[in-house]
Amino acid sequence: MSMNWLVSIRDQRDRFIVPVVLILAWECLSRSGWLPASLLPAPSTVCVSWADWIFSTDQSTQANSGRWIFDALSSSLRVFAGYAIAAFSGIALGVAIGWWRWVERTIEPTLQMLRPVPPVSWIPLAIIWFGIANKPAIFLVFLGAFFPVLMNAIHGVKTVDRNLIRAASMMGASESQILRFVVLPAALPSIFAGLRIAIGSAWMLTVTAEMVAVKSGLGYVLWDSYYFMRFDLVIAAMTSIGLLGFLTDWAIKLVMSRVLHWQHGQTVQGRKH
Amino acid sequence: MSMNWLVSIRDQRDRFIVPVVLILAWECLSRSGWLPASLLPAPSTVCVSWADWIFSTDQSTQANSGRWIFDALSSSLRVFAGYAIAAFSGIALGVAIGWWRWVERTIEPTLQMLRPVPPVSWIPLAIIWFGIANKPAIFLVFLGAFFPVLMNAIHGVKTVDRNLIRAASMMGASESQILRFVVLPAALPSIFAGLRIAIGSAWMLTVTAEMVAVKSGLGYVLWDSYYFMRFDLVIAAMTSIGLLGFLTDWAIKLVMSRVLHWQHGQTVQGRKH
Amino acid sequence: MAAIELKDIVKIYADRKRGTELLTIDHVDLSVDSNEFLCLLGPSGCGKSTLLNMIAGFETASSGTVSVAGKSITGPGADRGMVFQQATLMPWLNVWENIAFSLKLAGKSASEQREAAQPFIDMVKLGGFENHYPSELSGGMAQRVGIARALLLNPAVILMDEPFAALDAQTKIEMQEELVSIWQRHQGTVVFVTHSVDEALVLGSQVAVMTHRPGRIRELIKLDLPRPRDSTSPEFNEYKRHILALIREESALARADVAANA
Amino acid sequence: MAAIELKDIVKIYADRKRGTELLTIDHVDLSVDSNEFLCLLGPSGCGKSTLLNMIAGFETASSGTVSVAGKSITGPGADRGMVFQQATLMPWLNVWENIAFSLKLAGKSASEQREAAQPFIDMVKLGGFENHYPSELSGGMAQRVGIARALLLNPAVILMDEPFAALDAQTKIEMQEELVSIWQRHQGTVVFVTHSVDEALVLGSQVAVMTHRPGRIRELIKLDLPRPRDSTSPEFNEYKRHILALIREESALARADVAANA
Amino acid sequence: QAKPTIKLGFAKCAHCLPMSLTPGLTSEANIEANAFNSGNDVLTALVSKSIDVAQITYLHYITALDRGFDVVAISGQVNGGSEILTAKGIDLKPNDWDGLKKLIAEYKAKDKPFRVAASRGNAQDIHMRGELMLHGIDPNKDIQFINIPNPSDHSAALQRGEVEMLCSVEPFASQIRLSGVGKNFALPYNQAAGNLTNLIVTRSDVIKNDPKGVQATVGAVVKLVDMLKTDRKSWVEVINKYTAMDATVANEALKNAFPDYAMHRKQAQAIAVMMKDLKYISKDVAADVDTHMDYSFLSAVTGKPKTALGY
Ligand SMILES: Nc1ncnc2c1ncn2[C@@H]1O[C@H](COP(=O)(O)OP(=O)(O)OP(=O)(O)O)[C@@H](O)[C@H]1O
Ligand SMILES: Nc1ncnc2c1ncn2[C@@H]1O[C@H](COP(=O)(O)OP(=O)(O)OP(=O)(O)O)[C@@H](O)[C@H]1O
Ligand SMILES: [Mg+2]
Ligand SMILES: [Mg+2]
Repeated sequence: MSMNWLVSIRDQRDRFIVPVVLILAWECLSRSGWLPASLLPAPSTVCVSWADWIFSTDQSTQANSGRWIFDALSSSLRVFAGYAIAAFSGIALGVAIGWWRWVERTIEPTLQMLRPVPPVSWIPLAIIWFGIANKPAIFLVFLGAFFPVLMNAIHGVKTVDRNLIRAASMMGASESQILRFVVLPAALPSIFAGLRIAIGSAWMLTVTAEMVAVKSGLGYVLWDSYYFMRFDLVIAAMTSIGLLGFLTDWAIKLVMSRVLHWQHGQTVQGRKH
Repeated sequence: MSMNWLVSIRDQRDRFIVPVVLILAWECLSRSGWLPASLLPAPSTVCVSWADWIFSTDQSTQANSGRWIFDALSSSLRVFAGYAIAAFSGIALGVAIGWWRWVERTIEPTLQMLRPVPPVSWIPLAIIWFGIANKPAIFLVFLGAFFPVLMNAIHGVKTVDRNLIRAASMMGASESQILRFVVLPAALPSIFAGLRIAIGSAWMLTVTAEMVAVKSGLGYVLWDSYYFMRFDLVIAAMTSIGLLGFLTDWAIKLVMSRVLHWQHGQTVQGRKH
Repeated sequence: MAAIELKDIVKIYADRKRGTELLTIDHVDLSVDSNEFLCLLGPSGCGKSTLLNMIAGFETASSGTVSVAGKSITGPGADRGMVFQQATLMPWLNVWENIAFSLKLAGKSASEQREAAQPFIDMVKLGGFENHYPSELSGGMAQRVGIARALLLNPAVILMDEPFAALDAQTKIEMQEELVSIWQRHQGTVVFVTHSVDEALVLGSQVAVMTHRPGRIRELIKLDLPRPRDSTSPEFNEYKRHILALIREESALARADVAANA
Repeated sequence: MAAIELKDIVKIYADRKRGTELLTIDHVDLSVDSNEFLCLLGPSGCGKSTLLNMIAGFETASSGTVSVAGKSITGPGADRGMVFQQATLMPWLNVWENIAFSLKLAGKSASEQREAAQPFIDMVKLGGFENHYPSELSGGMAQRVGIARALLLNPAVILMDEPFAALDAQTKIEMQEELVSIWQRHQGTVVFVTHSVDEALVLGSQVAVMTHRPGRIRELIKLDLPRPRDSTSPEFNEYKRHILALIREESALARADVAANA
Repeated sequence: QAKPTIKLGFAKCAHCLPMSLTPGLTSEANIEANAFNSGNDVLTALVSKSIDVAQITYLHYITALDRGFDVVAISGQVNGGSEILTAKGIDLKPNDWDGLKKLIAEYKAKDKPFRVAASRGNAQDIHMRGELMLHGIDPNKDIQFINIPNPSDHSAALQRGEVEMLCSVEPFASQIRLSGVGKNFALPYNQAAGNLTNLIVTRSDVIKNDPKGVQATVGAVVKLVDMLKTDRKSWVEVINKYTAMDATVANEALKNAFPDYAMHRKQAQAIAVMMKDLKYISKDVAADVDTHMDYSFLSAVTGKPKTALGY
C-alpha cells in the first residue's frame, strides 16, 4: 500500500518534469535577449499580463484589463450557441439518415459534398449571409461542430445491434418506439464520441470566427493583441482558449459518464462485497 | 438481376436530386438580383471564372488566369510537407508513448497540455518562429495533423491484443521484434483512421495558413479574391479545396485498403468457388 | 391443432459476393404440438436460425407457409417470445426494466412494470439483482433475464436460438436444469436450436436432426426418457449413439460436397 | 524426471477495485510426466488459465516454483508452445506466414519459412488454404493454424487453453479426434485446459479436477480408456458420473460461499 | 420623430480608430460604431447591407466600383500613414534614391533578389509602387515583391532578415522604427496617388432612404477631422484604449497622419489607373469615380463648393 503511494508520487513527479523544464528554458531564452522581448515574452511576463487581464492588477493590458471573464463568457456563449445548434441538428439529421434509406439517398450526398470544404473558408460567405457581430461567428462554430456530430450519429444508428431491434419488435414496439427506446439510446455512445470531437472543433472555430467583426471574446483578444503585437497577451489568450476547451471537454465527459453510467460494467462479485 | 439494376439507377437519380435542385435554386436566386450579382455570383459565373482560373479561357480572373494547377500544387505541397512530418512524428511518438510507460509519463502531459490549444491560434507564434513563406504554413498544417495521428497511434498500440504479444514472445521475439512485427502492424488500422482524420485537418489548416505571407495556393487565392471582392473566385477556391481534400482522403483510403487488405474477410466458401 | 406448422418451406438468400442465389432451406415440413419441447439439432450453417427467424416473423419464407396456432405469420408479435444466443438485453436498462420492457412499450407506469416483473425475476432466480445493469451480469444471468423477458410476454410459443452456447459447461448444466423446470411449471411450446447432442437430449421432448446445407429435416425423434435426464445413463447414450451416427454420416456427405465443389 | 513440475504454487492478484488481494491459486503441487496428456478441468475463474500462464512464463507465481524439464521457468520460451482460446493469429499474415512466424523471427528467408511450414500445414489438414488470411478462416481452421504454429516450435510441452471452446459441437468433435491423432504421432507432453467433462474424458490420459476459487487440485484421475474414446460407452460414463459428482459438490460449496459473503 | 440610426464600420488601424468617437460627435443620429479586423470585412459588410456607412481605403473603393457594387463616397477622413523602411543591415540614408538604385543594381549583379514587402492591395502597396516607378525602379522587374497581408507580420519579417525593405502602415511603421528593427527610408507621397488613404462610403439606397442619417454622419466625420487636426492627445488616447499600444509609438505614428475630409477625385482616378495597370481590377473605372462621389453632404456641412473639397 505505502509502496504504491510512493510509486504514485514518483509518477506524479515524472509527469511534471518536462513541462517545468520547458517553461524554465523558455523563460531563460526570453531573458537572454536572443529575440526582442516583445516578440517572445517570458512566461513570467505572460503571467503578469494575464493576471491584469483577469484581475485588473496593473492596467498593463490597457483596454483589456480586468475583462477576461467577460471575454471568456462571450466566447463561451458563441461556442455554446453554435455547438447547441450543431448538436441538435446533427443528431436529428444523423438519426434520420442512419435509419431511413430514402433520407440517406436524398440528403446525404449534399452533406458529403460540403463536408470536405474547410469551415474557415466560409468566412467571406458567412459575413455576406449573416452580417456582423455574433451571427457569422456562431455559423462558423456550427459548421465546425456539425459534421463530427452528424457522422457519429449516422454511424451510431447504423451499427445498432439488429437483434436489439428484433427483440423490441418482438415485444410489440412500433417504429417510433423503436427509434425512441432502442435506436437512440443504443446510438448514444457513438453520438457522445461525436459530441466530444465537436467541442474541440467548436473552440477551434471560435478562434477563427472571432477574426471577423466581433467586439469581445478570447479569440478577439488574440487577434487584436497579435495585430498590435502584444505577444504576451497572445500567449495568454492561447492558454485561456486551451484551458476552456479542456474544461468543456471535461464537462461533456462528465455528462457522458453520467448518461452512459450503464457502460461501466462491474462484475457481480465486485458489487456484492 | 435486371431489377437490381433498375433499382440502382433510381438510387443514383435520388442521390443527385437535392444537389441539382440546390444549385438551380442558387442560380435563380443570383439572377433574380435580390443581392448584387457580384456578392452572390451564380454557379454559372463561378464555373466561367473557375474555367479561366484553370485553363486561362477569357482572362477574367486577371493575374490568376490559368494558374489553378500551380496554386493547387503549392497548396498540396504544403499539405504534403506538414502532413508527412506530422505522420512520421505522430506515429513514432504515439508508438513510443503507447509502448513505454516512462515515455508516456514524461512526454504525454506536455502534449496533452498543448492539444486543446487550437492550431489556428499558433499563427502569431508561427510567424515569429518561422518567418514568412512556406515554413509557418507547413508548421500550422503539421499542428493540425499531428494530434489526430498521435492520439490514434497511442490508442492503436494500447489496444493491441495482449495475446498476440504473448504469442510472439512465446515464439522467441525480442522487444524490438515485437514492436516491429506485432505492435506496429496491429496498430495500423487505428493509425490509418488517424491519418484520415489528419488529412482533413491538414487541408483545413492550409486555408488558414495561406492567409499569412505566401504567394500562391488555393487558400491564398481565396483570401486574395476576398480582398478584391471576387466572390466567384472565392467560391471556386472553396470548391477546389473541398475537392482536393476529398481526393486526398480517397487516396489515403485506397492506400489503406491495400495495406490492410487482410481485413476484408471473406468466408472460405466465398473463396473456393 | 398443431401449435406451430411449417408447410413446404423454401428459403433462398441472395449471395451478394458471388451474385448468385443460395438455397438455405429446402422444402421443410414440420409440425410441433402444443406443450412440446422441440430441439432443432444441426451443423453450423444448416439454416436452424433461419427457420427460427421465420417462425418469429423476422424473416419471410421464399415459398411455403408458417402458421402459429392456426394463424399465418406476417411479422414479429408478442405471441412468440424469442430468447437470443447473445442475451440482447438493452444495455441501458437494468434487470427489471429489461424484463418489463414490453410493458413500457404498452405505456404502463414504472411501478406497474416493477410489480409485474417481480414473479419472473423470482422464477429465474435473480432476486437481489433487480437493479443491476447487463454489463454487471455474468453470461448465465443475462440469459436468465432474456428468458424472463420472453416469459413475461406470456407467449404460446417460446423460441430459443442457442441460448446457452456461450456459457461454460458448469453454468450450462445449471441453466438447462432450470429451463426444464420452468417449462414444466409454465408449460407452452418451446423450439430450441442447438448444435450440441447432449443439450438436445437433456432438454427436448423431441429432437429434429437437420442435414447440412441446404437444410432439410433428416429425422424427427421422440425422446422417451425420464426427467431429470441423466446424461450417463445407458438409454440416454443409446439415443446419443444413434444421433452421432446420423451426424457423422452428414459430415461425410458435407465433406464430399465441398471436395466436389472445390 | 517429470516434464512439468509445479511446487507449492500460490498466486495472489491485487484486486484494484476493492483495494484488496485475491488469492487465486492456493498451494498447488502438480507433476506431469513426459508424453502425458493432462486435462485441467475446473469451473470458470478457478485459476486454470493462471496456472497455464505460469507454465508458459507469462505470469510469475507469488510463491513456489515452476520447472519444465528440470529447468526453472523465468519467461516465455520456444520450448513451450501455447495454443490460445482465440487462435491469436497475426491477422495481417496468411496461414503459412503465421505458422512460420517463429522462423521469421529467427531471420529465415521467406522460402525457407514456406518450406518448413508445409509439413505442419499438411498435418493439420489445411492444404489449399496456405494463402488465406485469418479473417477468411472459420474458427476451427484458425485453431488448426494455432496448433500447427505451436507444433513447428517443436516444443517439449504444448499448453492449450480451452482451444475448442468457441467451436460448434460438430467441429469440436472433429478437432478433438485430430488433436489426439496428432499427439499420438508427434508425442510430447500436453496440458489442456477445459471446463467440459466430455472433452477432458475424450482427450486426456489424466484429468486434474480443480476446486472453485481459490484453485486447488481436488483430484488427479488417471484415465484407463481405450482410444478412440467412445463417449457413449459405459466405462466413459462411469468416469463422467464420478467427475460430475465432484463438480456438483464443488458448485454447492461455491454457492454456499457466495451466500456467506453476500 | 425618432433619430435615424446609422451602423458604421471601421477597420483597426491607427488612422481609423478615431472613428469610434463619431457617436459622440453628433446629436442628429444614433451612430453604432463597429470595429472590424480588416478593411475588406468592412466593405463586405457594407455591400451585403449589414452596415450603412463604412470607413475603407481608396483602393477598396476602386475595387468595389470595379466589381459593380453600389458604393458612394461621401467624405474623406485621414490620409497618410505609409512609410518605406529598410532593414537594419541596409546602409541607406533617408531619401537616398540613387543609393537605393545602386544597391538594387549590386544585388542584381550578385544574382541576389532585392526583396521588398507590402500588403498587396493596401494603400501602402500602391504608394510604394508609384514611388518606386517615379524614381525609375520597376517594381515588377527590379525588385522581388513579397506580399505580407497582415502588417503586424512586417516587423517579424524585417527582424528575421526575410526582406530588405518594406512599405508599412502606421502604427506598425513607427513601432518598427522605434524598436530598432528597421530604419526610415522615405514617405512615398510624391506619386500620382499622393497620400490618399481613407474614405467614408455608403450605398445609394442609404442616401435615398436616410439622407438625414448620412448627413449627420458626415457632420460627425467633419467634426472629427477638425478635432484630429489640433487635438492629438485624444487621438493618442483612443489608440491607447483600443490597441494596448505604447503611447510613444502612437505619438510617433500620428506624425505621419493627415486628417482631411476632402475627397480627391483626380488622385482617386490615378489610383484606379494604377490598379488597372497592376491587374488588381479588370476595367477602367475612372468614369465611375466621377459618378460615385457625392459631395453634397460635405458641401452642406462645410458650406464649401465641391471644387474646394477635392473635385
Ligand atoms: N441475411 C442473409 N443473407 C445471405 N445469406 C444468409 C443470411 N442469413 C443467413 N445466410 C446464410 O444462410 C445459411 C444458414 O444460416 P443460419 O444462420 O440459419 O445457420 P445456422 O444453422 O443458424 O448456423 P449457426 O449454427 O452457425 O448459427 C448460412 O450459410 C448463411 O451464410
Ligand atoms: N491480471 C489479473 N489481475 C487480477 N485478477 C486476475 C487477473 N487475471 C485473473 N484474475 C482473477 O483470477 C481468477 C482466476 O482467473 P483465471 O483466468 O485463471 O480463471 P480460469 O479458470 O481460466 O477461468 P475461465 O474458465 O473463465 O477462463 C479470476 O477470478 C480472475 O478474476
Ligand atoms: Mg444460428
Ligand atoms: Mg481461462
